[in-house]
Amino acid sequence: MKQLLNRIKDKIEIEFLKQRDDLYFINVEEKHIIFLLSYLKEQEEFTHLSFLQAVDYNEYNMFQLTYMLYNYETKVNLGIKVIIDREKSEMTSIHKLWPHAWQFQRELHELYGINFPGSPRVNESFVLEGWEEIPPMRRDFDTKKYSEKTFYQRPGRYTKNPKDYMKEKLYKNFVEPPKIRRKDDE
Amino acid sequence: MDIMIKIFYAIISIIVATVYGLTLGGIVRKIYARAHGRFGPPVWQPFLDIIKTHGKRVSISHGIMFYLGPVFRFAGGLGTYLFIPVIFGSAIFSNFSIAGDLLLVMYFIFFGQLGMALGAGEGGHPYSPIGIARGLSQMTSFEVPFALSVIAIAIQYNTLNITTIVAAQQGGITNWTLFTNPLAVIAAMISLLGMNMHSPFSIVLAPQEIPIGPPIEMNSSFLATLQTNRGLFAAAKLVLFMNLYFGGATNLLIMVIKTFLIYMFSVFVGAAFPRFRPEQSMRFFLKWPTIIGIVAIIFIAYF
Amino acid sequence: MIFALILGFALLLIGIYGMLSQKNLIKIVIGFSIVDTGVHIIIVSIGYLRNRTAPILNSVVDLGKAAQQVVDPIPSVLVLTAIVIGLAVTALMLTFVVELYKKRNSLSIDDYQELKW
Amino acid sequence: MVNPIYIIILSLLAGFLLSIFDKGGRKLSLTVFYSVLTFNVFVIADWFYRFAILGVSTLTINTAGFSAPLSINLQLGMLESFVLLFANLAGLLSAIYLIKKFKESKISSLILYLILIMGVNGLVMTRDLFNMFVFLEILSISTFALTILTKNKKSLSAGFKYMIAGGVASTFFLLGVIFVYYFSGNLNLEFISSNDFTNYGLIGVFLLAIGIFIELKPFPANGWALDVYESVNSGIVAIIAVVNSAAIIFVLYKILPLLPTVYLSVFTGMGIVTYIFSNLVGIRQSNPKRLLGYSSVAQMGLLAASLFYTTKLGVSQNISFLIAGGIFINHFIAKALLFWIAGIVKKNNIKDWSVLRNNIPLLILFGISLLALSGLPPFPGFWAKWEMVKVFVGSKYYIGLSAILVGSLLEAFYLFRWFGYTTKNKLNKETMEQVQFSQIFPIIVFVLILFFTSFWIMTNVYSLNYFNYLPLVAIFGMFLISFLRSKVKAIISIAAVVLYGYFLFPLGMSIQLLFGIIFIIGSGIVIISTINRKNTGKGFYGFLLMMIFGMGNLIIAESFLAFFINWEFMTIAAYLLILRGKRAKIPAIVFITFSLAGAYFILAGFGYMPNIANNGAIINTIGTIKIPLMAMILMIIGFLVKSASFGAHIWIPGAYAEAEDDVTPFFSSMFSKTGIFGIILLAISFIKQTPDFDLFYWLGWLGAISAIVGAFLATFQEDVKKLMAYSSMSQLGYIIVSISLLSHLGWISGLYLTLNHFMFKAMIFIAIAGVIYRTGTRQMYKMGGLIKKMPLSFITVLIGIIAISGVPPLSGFGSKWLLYNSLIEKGWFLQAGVFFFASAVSFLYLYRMIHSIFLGQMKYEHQNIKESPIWYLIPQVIFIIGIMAISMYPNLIIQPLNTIVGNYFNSSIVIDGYNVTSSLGYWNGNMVMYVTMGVFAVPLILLLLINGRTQTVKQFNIVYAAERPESPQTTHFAHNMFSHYYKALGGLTKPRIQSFWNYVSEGTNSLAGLFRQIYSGNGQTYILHIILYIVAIYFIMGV
Amino acid sequence: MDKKNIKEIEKEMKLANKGLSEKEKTLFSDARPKTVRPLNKYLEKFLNWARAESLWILGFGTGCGAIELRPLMTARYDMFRYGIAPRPTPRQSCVFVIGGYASMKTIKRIVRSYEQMQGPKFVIALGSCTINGGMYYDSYNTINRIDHYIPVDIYIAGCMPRPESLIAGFDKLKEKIKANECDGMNKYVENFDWYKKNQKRVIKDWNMPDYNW
Repeated sequence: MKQLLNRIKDKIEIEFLKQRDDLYFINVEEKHIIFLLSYLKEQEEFTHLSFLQAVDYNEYNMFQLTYMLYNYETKVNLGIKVIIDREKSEMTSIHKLWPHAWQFQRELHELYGINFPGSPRVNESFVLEGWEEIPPMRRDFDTKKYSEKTFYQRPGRYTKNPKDYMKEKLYKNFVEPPKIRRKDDE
Repeated sequence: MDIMIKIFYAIISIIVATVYGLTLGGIVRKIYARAHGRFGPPVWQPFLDIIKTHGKRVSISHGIMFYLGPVFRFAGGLGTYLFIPVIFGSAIFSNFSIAGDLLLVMYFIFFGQLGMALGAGEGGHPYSPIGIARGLSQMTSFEVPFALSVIAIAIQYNTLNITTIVAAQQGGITNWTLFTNPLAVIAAMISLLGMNMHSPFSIVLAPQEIPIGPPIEMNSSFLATLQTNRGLFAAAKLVLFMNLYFGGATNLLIMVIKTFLIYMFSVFVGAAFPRFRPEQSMRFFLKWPTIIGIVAIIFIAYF
Repeated sequence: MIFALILGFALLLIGIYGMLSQKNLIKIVIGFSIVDTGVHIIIVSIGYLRNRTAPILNSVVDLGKAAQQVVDPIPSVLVLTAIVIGLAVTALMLTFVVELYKKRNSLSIDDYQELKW
Repeated sequence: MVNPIYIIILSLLAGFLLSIFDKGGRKLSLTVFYSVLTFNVFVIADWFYRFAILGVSTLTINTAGFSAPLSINLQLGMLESFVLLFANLAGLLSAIYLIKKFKESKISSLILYLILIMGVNGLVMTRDLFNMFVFLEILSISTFALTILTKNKKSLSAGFKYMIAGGVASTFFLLGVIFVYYFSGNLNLEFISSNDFTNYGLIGVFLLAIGIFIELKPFPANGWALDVYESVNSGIVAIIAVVNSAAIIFVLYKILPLLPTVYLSVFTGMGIVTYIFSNLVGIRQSNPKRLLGYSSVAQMGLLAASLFYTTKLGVSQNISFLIAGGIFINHFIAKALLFWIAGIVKKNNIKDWSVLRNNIPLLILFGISLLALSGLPPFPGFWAKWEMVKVFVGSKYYIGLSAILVGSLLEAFYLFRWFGYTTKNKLNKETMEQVQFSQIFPIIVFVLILFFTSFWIMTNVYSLNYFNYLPLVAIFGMFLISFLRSKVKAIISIAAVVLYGYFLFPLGMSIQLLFGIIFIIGSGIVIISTINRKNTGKGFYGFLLMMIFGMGNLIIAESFLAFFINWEFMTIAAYLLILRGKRAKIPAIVFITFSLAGAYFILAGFGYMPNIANNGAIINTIGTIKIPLMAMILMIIGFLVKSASFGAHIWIPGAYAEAEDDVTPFFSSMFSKTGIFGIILLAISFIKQTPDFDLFYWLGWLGAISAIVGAFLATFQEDVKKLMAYSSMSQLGYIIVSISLLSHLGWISGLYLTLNHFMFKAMIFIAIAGVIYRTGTRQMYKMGGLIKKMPLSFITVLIGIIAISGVPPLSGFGSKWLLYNSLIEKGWFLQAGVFFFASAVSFLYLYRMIHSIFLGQMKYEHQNIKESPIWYLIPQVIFIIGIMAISMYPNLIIQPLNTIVGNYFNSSIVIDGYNVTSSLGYWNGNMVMYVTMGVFAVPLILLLLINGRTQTVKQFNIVYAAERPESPQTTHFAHNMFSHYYKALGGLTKPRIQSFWNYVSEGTNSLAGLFRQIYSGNGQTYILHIILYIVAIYFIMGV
Repeated sequence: MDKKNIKEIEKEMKLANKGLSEKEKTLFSDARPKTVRPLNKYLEKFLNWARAESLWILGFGTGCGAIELRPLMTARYDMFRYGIAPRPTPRQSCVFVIGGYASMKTIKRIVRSYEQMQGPKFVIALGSCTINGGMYYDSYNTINRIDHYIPVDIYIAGCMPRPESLIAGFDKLKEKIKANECDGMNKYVENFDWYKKNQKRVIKDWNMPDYNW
């Protein structure tokens, strides 16, 4: 694995993280991603694309995409993480490398609004037929508000704080425990 | 006046056969359930189903042919039944067998099939023609051993008249075609499996592949008509087989016993085997049963 | 007479051989001429009878016994006609050769086989 | 009463003087030129008139004041004048054809032309061997020189080859003359007899004969001739191919008495070899003139062979004249015509001949010439072939017979292919240049002569009954009124058919009546559907009537000849009708090839037939003769081809599918029945006379195989017309088997099936024609859901398929019942099993058809279409009424059939009221109908009562796994409907027969390709061919 | 009422089918469903009994409930003895079993299937999600109340309900049918416009006819 990383490092700049013996992550810049993926697929036998997913870092105004690759020979999972701009939210399509990637990309397009120009059927709706709001998996989308607005709430639903509820129902004579000193407090 | 009595008898005969056929259906479901280790629905469940489907308040139709499809089907069942003399020597159950012989019965079976195929076809659902295509092609293959067996019988008794064939089998169990011409009976019984469309050959309805096949668009009373016909038609087929191969019946009880046993044969086979693929089913019928049928003919005709 | 006959046939065969073996159009025509000549010799030799004179009715030949004294005149007549015809054919052939040469600038018969099959 | 010697003298004189006249202007010389040619024609015509009509005895002309053998003498008799008349006429006409050329060319070509004609005249008339040689050389030299008239490279080299080859041939001829003289001491044919030649002397005769024979361009020593044909100007080639050959063949005829018998047989063989191989090589040829060259060579071979053979056998002079003369005239006129037309069209590839479509009259003339050249009636070649086959069969010369028939087939094949290219290839923008009157005039004159001779032979030689002319009269009459609208013409046609039926069929209860109903009344009804045609439909009704009258005449034909010519008329008409289809090029050629092959089998079979008393239709008299087994087999093969039996079925899908939609009913329901009629014809004789071999048992098996294979093939078709075509094949298999049962019940079922098939197939095809007319496609999966738009057509098809499949209560069940009863009664059990299978398979294709067209999902583009036009509906309704009537009252048809068949067999069924009882079972059609109506009405009424609120919905309101259907195309299950069945049993439908015929055609093609390699184009090779040929013949004859 | 009036009324009875293109409108029926009154009392009672004893279910595996439906067929629970049988097509079934949460995508199919069933038809909704959204109450994609979109006869609570409770639910349904309390079909028709409004609020790309016959 080390050798592999070194080989990659010879070529491009990466950051590297080992999670488990069979799970590694690589951070890479957007411009290198296609090169890296093709290199891994063609030369290093990471022939399987397990998934492609996104994380919305609303605060930093970016999306993080993770390409999860798998090597059948060495049985190693390798996640390639790449940061893209949230405003622009566009990424090169990889359906030429893995044809089934179009499905992931279509999903990301619908749920995050990340565009993959050239990916087949990317504009077709996947789960949300006729969605009109901002993509729902973006963190600035308020799903509860949307639900209340769109669906009919059945009256009678109320929520309680479990702690208070338990206090009230089960431990009528509840005594506050003494505050335990912790390292963090200081 | 004579004809009125004839019609009256025919109505009685039809009702008996329908009730019997539907009950048989219920019994079969019970048997299947027991084979699975269940209780299964009550024996009268088919009647309930029919009443319920008739009791639907709304129905839809795709056009005239769709409307007439079940009618054709039921008419086919009725006609087939009416051209078979059910009980040997009985006036009530001789039906309209004076109109034609065995060939008429064999071809009248197609009347209902054709009408149903057209009706289902007009439904516009792609599964209907798929099911029909399968059904027709399976029919072409199981008709072959059956036809060969019928020819063998025609050679044996030198007639195609069902009443005469039954008459020739009277007077002892050894006179039955089953014992005088066993090969023909084997061929015919195998093709009966195909005709009844029980499990190894249930490629037409095939719930997992083409949900229910041809009648997929049939609803309400159309469906009820088809269900009624199912009972009647099953009874008609069994009576035909009984007449041709198992010595016929001289009273209702013997008829019931014999047809029940014949039916059990296909039921047991059906409960025991999984389903064929369409082409396997066709090849099967054109292989062994056909060879047996040919041998039966050669045996009867030349030895 | 036999000698002449053999000579005629020999010429015939030589001519045919020439026609078949030579590629040059003119040589083929010459071959044809040889064949012709051979045929003429054959004709003449067939008409020849030993110890007889030419079929000219002059003083040498007795008019009454002319039939026994002269050779058969008809082959000689025939050969004259045949020679004329042969000459005409040969001339025509040569015309063709000239025309062909004008058109194609070649005298090899192999160059004239675009018409086939 | 001009002495014919003046022809020679005047021609020679004019020839020499022409160059002088030419100084006075080309007009003068041309005037002289044409007046001499015209003079020749008139003189000879005058003489011909004297010999033929006045019966003047043969004229002998002595030259130089002495009589033969002291001087050369000429002879002009009937035959000479006949040949010369044609030769001079062709010379004149060809000169007219070439007038433009003559105006421009050097004077020498006029001179040469005149000399050539003079040579021909001399050659034909002279009786002196050496003089013959001289004229031959004159002819040759002028011909050689004339080839330069087309002054191009090709013609020069071709002329050179021609010269050397011709020179070698005439050298041998000269040698022959000398040797003949040597051994016989004489040069005059009158004074030479074959007795003069002992063993050694035969060499002279041999050389003489072979010299002439080589001039006739026998295969393979004929490459030079073909080059000439290909390259030289058409007008000249017409002369070379026609006039020269005529003269040479006449020379051959003159020296025939000298030849010993062994020579005759060898030369016959060589002629036949030439015929078959030239035609074989011809099928690879694409240059029209070279193609015609092959055909010419072949025809000369045939003519020579017929001359030799008839002489050898010593058949009566009339017949040998008919044979040789027929072939001669046929070849003479047709070939001249075709060469002239080729000169007008000026296309060097037969595939480019579609330009001829710009000039319809010329196209018609072209077609007539091709038909004549193919040896089809009524042209003279046909009669020659007819007699020739008789002679060949009579002398048991089977190899020659088969070779001639194969050769004819090959020839017909390439000629009809040519016609197909002409009529069907894509027409480019280019137009033909204006055709001059001088070019078209000779063609018209010759066509008129052709027709005149044809009619002369028909009336004077065979004295055929007047109704045999009807097909020709029909086509001619329709040609005259071709400017009318098609509706008017359709009505006239119906009237004609009705009149025809009225006058010709006062028939009793007989098979004739049944087929009369099918052919005549059926045609009358089906023609109604053609009223729908929009354009004037030029030619269509002519061909149609020709076919109908041809079919009708079969029934009342009084002799085998009448039967056969009507058979051929019918075939030609059918071919032309098929060819009218848009993409019918290939199907039409396949059809005509198979049909002609079948016809030749029948022809050969008729050759074997014993004579029949000429009193009444042969269907009634054929029982009195015993047909030899060989004839039976041959004719059955021929009839089976027509009824598309297994093995010869590959023509039907294409022909049925590509013929115009309203023509197909004629093919399926009537035309195919002619084969059945033929088989019945043979069977009648077979049952009246005790047979020694049960041929019909095997025919029965063939019918069974046709039935099952047809059904299988139909199942996997996407094209509705192909599907129905294969269905016809299957149904005809049923008919064949029931006819070949040769039992009472079998024949009843066969005739019942015939009538039934006629009705439902006509009905379905017309309904389908309507559907195709509206939808514009034949592919079934492109239709769908049309029941909503075309309910009447749907009902027709529904009734039709119920009738086909044999489901009670309609008439189809009756046929099935009769068929199985008769099969089991006869003891054909396994066949009965096969038929059960076939009839079950027929459900598959029938359902496929009706579902794919009428049920399922309607396409967007069909949402606004209407019901079929009324003219399509009228015949459908008539047929529906017919079918319902015989379904309801089967006695309407069973009773008469019982009577009809009772003429041939003892009755085996009992008809009691509506109850038909056979030895095996019984059937009461009337009661079945009532019971069916009853059992149908009961559930219907119940359903109407119980089923309260029924909402009729549209086609997309279906359960589609909770989705809505995307488009009708993806929802309509029609394409490749029986794929699972194909998986299971598709192996049976592998096109084995198709590949067999493909192999045959490819094999023939490659064989042709192989043989034509010998024509290397090298002059020396050609000389070598000649030499080797002579040597080979020499050894074969064993001189 | 003159003739013109009748025509206008008939026109009003037609559905607008705005979701379809002009070309497609001809392929779908545009008839408006009608209420059907029951027959006379005794006959209806008899029929209701038959309906209750022969329940043919259309299983709609929208969510996790689908997995709870399968054991019903097995020997352990054996629904057949109650006259319950699965049926593969909505045309022939009378009980619509909604197996769990319905998303925006599935509600469209649910509506379609429901409308394709022939009345009288009954609906059983499984699980909390169908009642009030359950644990997905605040999801952007889970329908909270099924009964705003189609009439529901029986809710079976639980997350997920066990097969036993399903059987109990069926029993309850039978009781209701026999008591003639299940008239969902007529309710749907009577409040057709209200249901449609609710449905269309959720189903944005309405590309089917307004009533799927």
